[in-house]
Amino acid sequence: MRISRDDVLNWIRNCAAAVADNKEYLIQLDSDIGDGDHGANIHRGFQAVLSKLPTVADKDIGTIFKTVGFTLISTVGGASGPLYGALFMQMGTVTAGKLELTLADWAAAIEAGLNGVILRGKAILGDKTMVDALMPSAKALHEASIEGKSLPDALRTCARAAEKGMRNTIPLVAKKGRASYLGERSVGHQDPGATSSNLLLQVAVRTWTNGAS
Amino acid sequence: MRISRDDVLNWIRNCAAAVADNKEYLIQLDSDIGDGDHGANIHRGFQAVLSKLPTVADKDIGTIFKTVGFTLISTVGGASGPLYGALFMQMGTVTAGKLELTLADWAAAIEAGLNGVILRGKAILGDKTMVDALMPSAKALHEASIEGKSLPDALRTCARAAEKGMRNTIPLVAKKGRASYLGERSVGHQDPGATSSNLLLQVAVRTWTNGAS
Amino acid sequence: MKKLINEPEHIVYEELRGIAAAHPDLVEVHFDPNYIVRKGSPLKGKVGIVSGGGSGHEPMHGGFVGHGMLDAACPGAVFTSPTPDQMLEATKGVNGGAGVLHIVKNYTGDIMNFEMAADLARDEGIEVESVVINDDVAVQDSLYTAGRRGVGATVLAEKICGAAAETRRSLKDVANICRKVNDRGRSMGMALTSCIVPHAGKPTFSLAEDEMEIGIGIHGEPGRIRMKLAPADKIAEMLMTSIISDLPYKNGDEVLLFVNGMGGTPLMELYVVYNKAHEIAVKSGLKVTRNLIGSYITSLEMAGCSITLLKLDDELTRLWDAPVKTAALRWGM
Amino acid sequence: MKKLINEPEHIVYEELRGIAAAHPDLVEVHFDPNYIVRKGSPLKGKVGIVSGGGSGHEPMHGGFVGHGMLDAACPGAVFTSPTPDQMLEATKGVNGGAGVLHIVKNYTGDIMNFEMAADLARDEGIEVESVVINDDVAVQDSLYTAGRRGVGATVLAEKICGAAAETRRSLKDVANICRKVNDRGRSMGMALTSCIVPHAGKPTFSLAEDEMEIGIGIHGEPGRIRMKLAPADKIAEMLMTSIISDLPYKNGDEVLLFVNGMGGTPLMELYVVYNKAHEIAVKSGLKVTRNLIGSYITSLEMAGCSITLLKLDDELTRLWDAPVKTAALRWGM
Ligand SMILES: Nc1ncnc2c1ncn2[C@@H]1O[C@H](COP(=O)(O)OP(=O)(O)O)[C@@H](O)[C@H]1O
Ligand SMILES: Nc1ncnc2c1ncn2[C@@H]1O[C@H](COP(=O)(O)OP(=O)(O)O)[C@@H](O)[C@H]1O
Ligand SMILES: [Mg+2]
Ligand SMILES: [Mg+2]
Ligand SMILES: [Mg+2]
Ligand SMILES: [Mg+2]
Repeated sequence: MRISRDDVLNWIRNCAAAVADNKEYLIQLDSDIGDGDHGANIHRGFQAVLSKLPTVADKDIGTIFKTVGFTLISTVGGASGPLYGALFMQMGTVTAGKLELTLADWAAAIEAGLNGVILRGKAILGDKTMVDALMPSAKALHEASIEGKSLPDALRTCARAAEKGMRNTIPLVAKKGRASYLGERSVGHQDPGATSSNLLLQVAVRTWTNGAS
Repeated sequence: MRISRDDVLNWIRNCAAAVADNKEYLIQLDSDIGDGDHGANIHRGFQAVLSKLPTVADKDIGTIFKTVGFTLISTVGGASGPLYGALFMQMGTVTAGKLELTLADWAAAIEAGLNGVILRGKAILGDKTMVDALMPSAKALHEASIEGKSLPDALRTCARAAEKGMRNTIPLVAKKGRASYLGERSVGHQDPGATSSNLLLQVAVRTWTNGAS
Repeated sequence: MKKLINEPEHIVYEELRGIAAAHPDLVEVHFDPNYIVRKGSPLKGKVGIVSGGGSGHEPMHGGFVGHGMLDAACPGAVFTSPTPDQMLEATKGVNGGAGVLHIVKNYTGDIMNFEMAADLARDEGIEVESVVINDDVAVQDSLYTAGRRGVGATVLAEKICGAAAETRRSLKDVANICRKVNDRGRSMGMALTSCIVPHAGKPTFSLAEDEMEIGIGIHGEPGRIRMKLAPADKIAEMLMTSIISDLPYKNGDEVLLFVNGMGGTPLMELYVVYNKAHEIAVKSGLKVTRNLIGSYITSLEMAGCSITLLKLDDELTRLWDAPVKTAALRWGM
Repeated sequence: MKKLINEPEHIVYEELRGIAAAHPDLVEVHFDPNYIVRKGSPLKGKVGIVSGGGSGHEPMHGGFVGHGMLDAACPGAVFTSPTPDQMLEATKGVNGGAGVLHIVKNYTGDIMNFEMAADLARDEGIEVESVVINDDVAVQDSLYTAGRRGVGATVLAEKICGAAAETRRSLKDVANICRKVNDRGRSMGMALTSCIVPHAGKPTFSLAEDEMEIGIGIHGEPGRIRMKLAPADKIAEMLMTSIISDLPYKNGDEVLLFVNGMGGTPLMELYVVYNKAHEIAVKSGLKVTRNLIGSYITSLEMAGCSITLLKLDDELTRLWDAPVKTAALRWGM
């Protein structure tokens, strides 16, 4: 029960498709408490990733993730560009040289990615950012891995944690990013970045519980 | 059956009141085929006339008309300022020195005023301007005066002619003024200047058939 | 009505007070009658240049008073020609003995009010020449209309004549240069939205979300044709085609290309339009040697643009390049 | 969505092409990565000044590239910070050996992207200083927010630092002057209408006919408070009171008063606001010795305004007055 390189490539492609499908939704969320570009930003980024992917499809998973990260950095812009960039770059660092991933590898990758996001953006849990979706997800994967859960089970637990973390942003007052300017007026809205982060983890379940597992 | 100086002063005051009442209506008409200021323009002018009037209330009718004309010229602006200015200035010229007006005097005043408007604006009948209301009115007064009609009858005939002239502008294509830029699109709208001219002549009936006559 | 105003009746007065407070180094603002005059006027031996028109077109004309452009501007009520007493006082205030040029946009009201002012000024012994600007190709035939409106070329004429007057050219010369600009300049405009005349309080015309007006003037008057909203490139093409075919401009002509915003359209979009307009000019064999991009002759908060082409020659280019120092147009000093 | 555009995805590209076609005498436009660089860059021995940010704020920053202001501007997608490769290439392109100053508006995205670019540039041996502009008094406390946004003072900092760099001041000096402008500048903005982000296609927020937002930024983000529409004088008072009480400005201080339009508000209304803002400044004991009025830092077609006050001293006044030659700000040359 491993995640192969092809699985990784499929996940990234499916992420691009899911982002495209949710572009308007993410724009709407970002219009409510931000500047209305989040959907367009990461869509632009993942489109660039799609066209870059063939050039590294035969490389190790670490290289693939780093390429994704680097591409996002140079095409997304805004706050989410460097943050998603950091996520994938760090995922790439801890998976360097690998051609397949165990559950423990995947958990380590997400944890490293999360740390990259925190290092760049300095948000803590509860600031109403993507960290609120990523941190519980990383935790869930880590625990599932220790508990020896199956990969599909772990992915599902992780996705549930991501979704819960995303929903938890609704009642929060934003403390970081553009939504923080709104103060109390940010309450009652779901964070766009947490929403896109959740999306990536939902796609992992969808992709890998029909395929590799 | 004469028009006294007080009658003249009352007419002018009532004109100011009628213009104030019809300001929005005239703005609306001018918005449809012009630039939406006619009501505001002549309202501004007649308000200035109202505050100027006391300084000439003891002068001859010619002086009063000329003062109205001069005041309109320096406060109305736009196309209607010089045109209504010319109307009253010429009315003043032919009534110079008079302290009361016969029907013939009034007919001559309106005719002179009309000629002043034509000289300045160079519009002919059917160009969809105030001339379309003023020319039939002048003609009606002239004929009523020759036919020896009573002043009230003459004023009523004149007012009917003015109203008819005003309504006749509706199907016309404008050839002068701002509405001419619209070409065929000016068809179906009543000319604002013809409407305000008609108003002045309707006020004359109202003022002088309850008062002097 | 969403505007930064207090009472609609006070808007021109408060604007003029704002101009007086902002630019005491450039202009003096007179009230009752209202006019804006260049600091230090009259300049002995210099032809005075006076323009004016309704307010709501800012920065035209008040923003163009200063060295190398206008000596005085007469602002009327919003979209309403000023009254003759304003132009008379302004004319007297800038007459340095070399006569005064009136630059008049072709609108019935402007024409008549300036005419009366010129007559009155002549009665007082001031030599006055008037040049009427009528560059709007959207209005076709003066037999059936009040004639072509004066629009974008007015800005160019004021700059160029101002430069000529600065070098102490005679009144006759400056007036002839003004006529030359008018003869060689053509414009056309379009609107995405109507404007709201403050005292009217609602849009002069209404356009559906998917409609636009082509061939508008600068007073919120409806245009010649209402059309489905088109991409910027198509709009640029419609305007440029009408303009180029009207003069006609010839292969190899040097031109000034002026893309103007109507007041509610941001600079970003004007550059998108400029991009295509420039491309069309070049494809048509014109050499765009000068340009101007910005909101210089506006129609309150209307969204939209106009394009003006001016055929240049050495004299006009030199005068365009000459130093100018006004609130809204400034270079070389 | 009523805009002069073609495809929303092409707006920045087409705008940049328009700028390239319009101002070949002032700038060069590079694509992939996108940046606008001053003609003739790099200037040996001169500190290079680079700024950038999302598009939709024009003329900032591209309109400020030229003599006496910016050496390069990096435009992102609409309202989206540019990416590090843009700033890296721009920094390399303007490095004349004296180092490069990054003027960064305080937004999470701008900060992070510029930070990465500065690191990369330093890796290539270029000395880089970054100054973050955060002058928006509408945002109160960086403990609970991403900190005050960078708004109007950015324009003033770019002009003033540009002048300092032009006299070959050192990177450290120019950076310190930039910090001084930021320390002494305060701004606040308001909106009458929302703007429409092109790829979103509808207003970012919606305001009723009788509502306005106070304390907005420049990205169409909602403000701090939604209020009933108020007269211009009241709006000027709200903004000025917040600004003046924040610094605090002292009796007798010389200030630059900058009344800025958000993109959809015509100049006429800005002068109405200026009129009151100037009056309030004077009543508060401030001496308005310089000013700027116009749409310089915008938010697409948003209607509204912002006010910026900058406390001047002799050095800042001299640098403000120094010649500048850019597409959007020009004097003295
Ligand atoms: N400091 C931060 N740390 C983590 N995430 C952040 C931070 N600032 C912003 N974000 C995330 O970025 C998202 C917004 O991204 P996007 O709209 O693309 O960029 P921008 O805010 O520059 O327009 C937010 O919803 C939030 O989840
Ligand atoms: N040449 C003209 N001769 C006679 N009347 C004219 C002429 N031009 C315009 N008008 C009249 O003026 C009216 C418009 O006046 P107004 O709206 O006050 O001025 P403007 O057209 O300058 O905005 C028109 O409805 C028309 O009746
Ligand atoms: Mg955003
Ligand atoms: Mg009118
Ligand atoms: Mg008018
Ligand atoms: Mg953004």
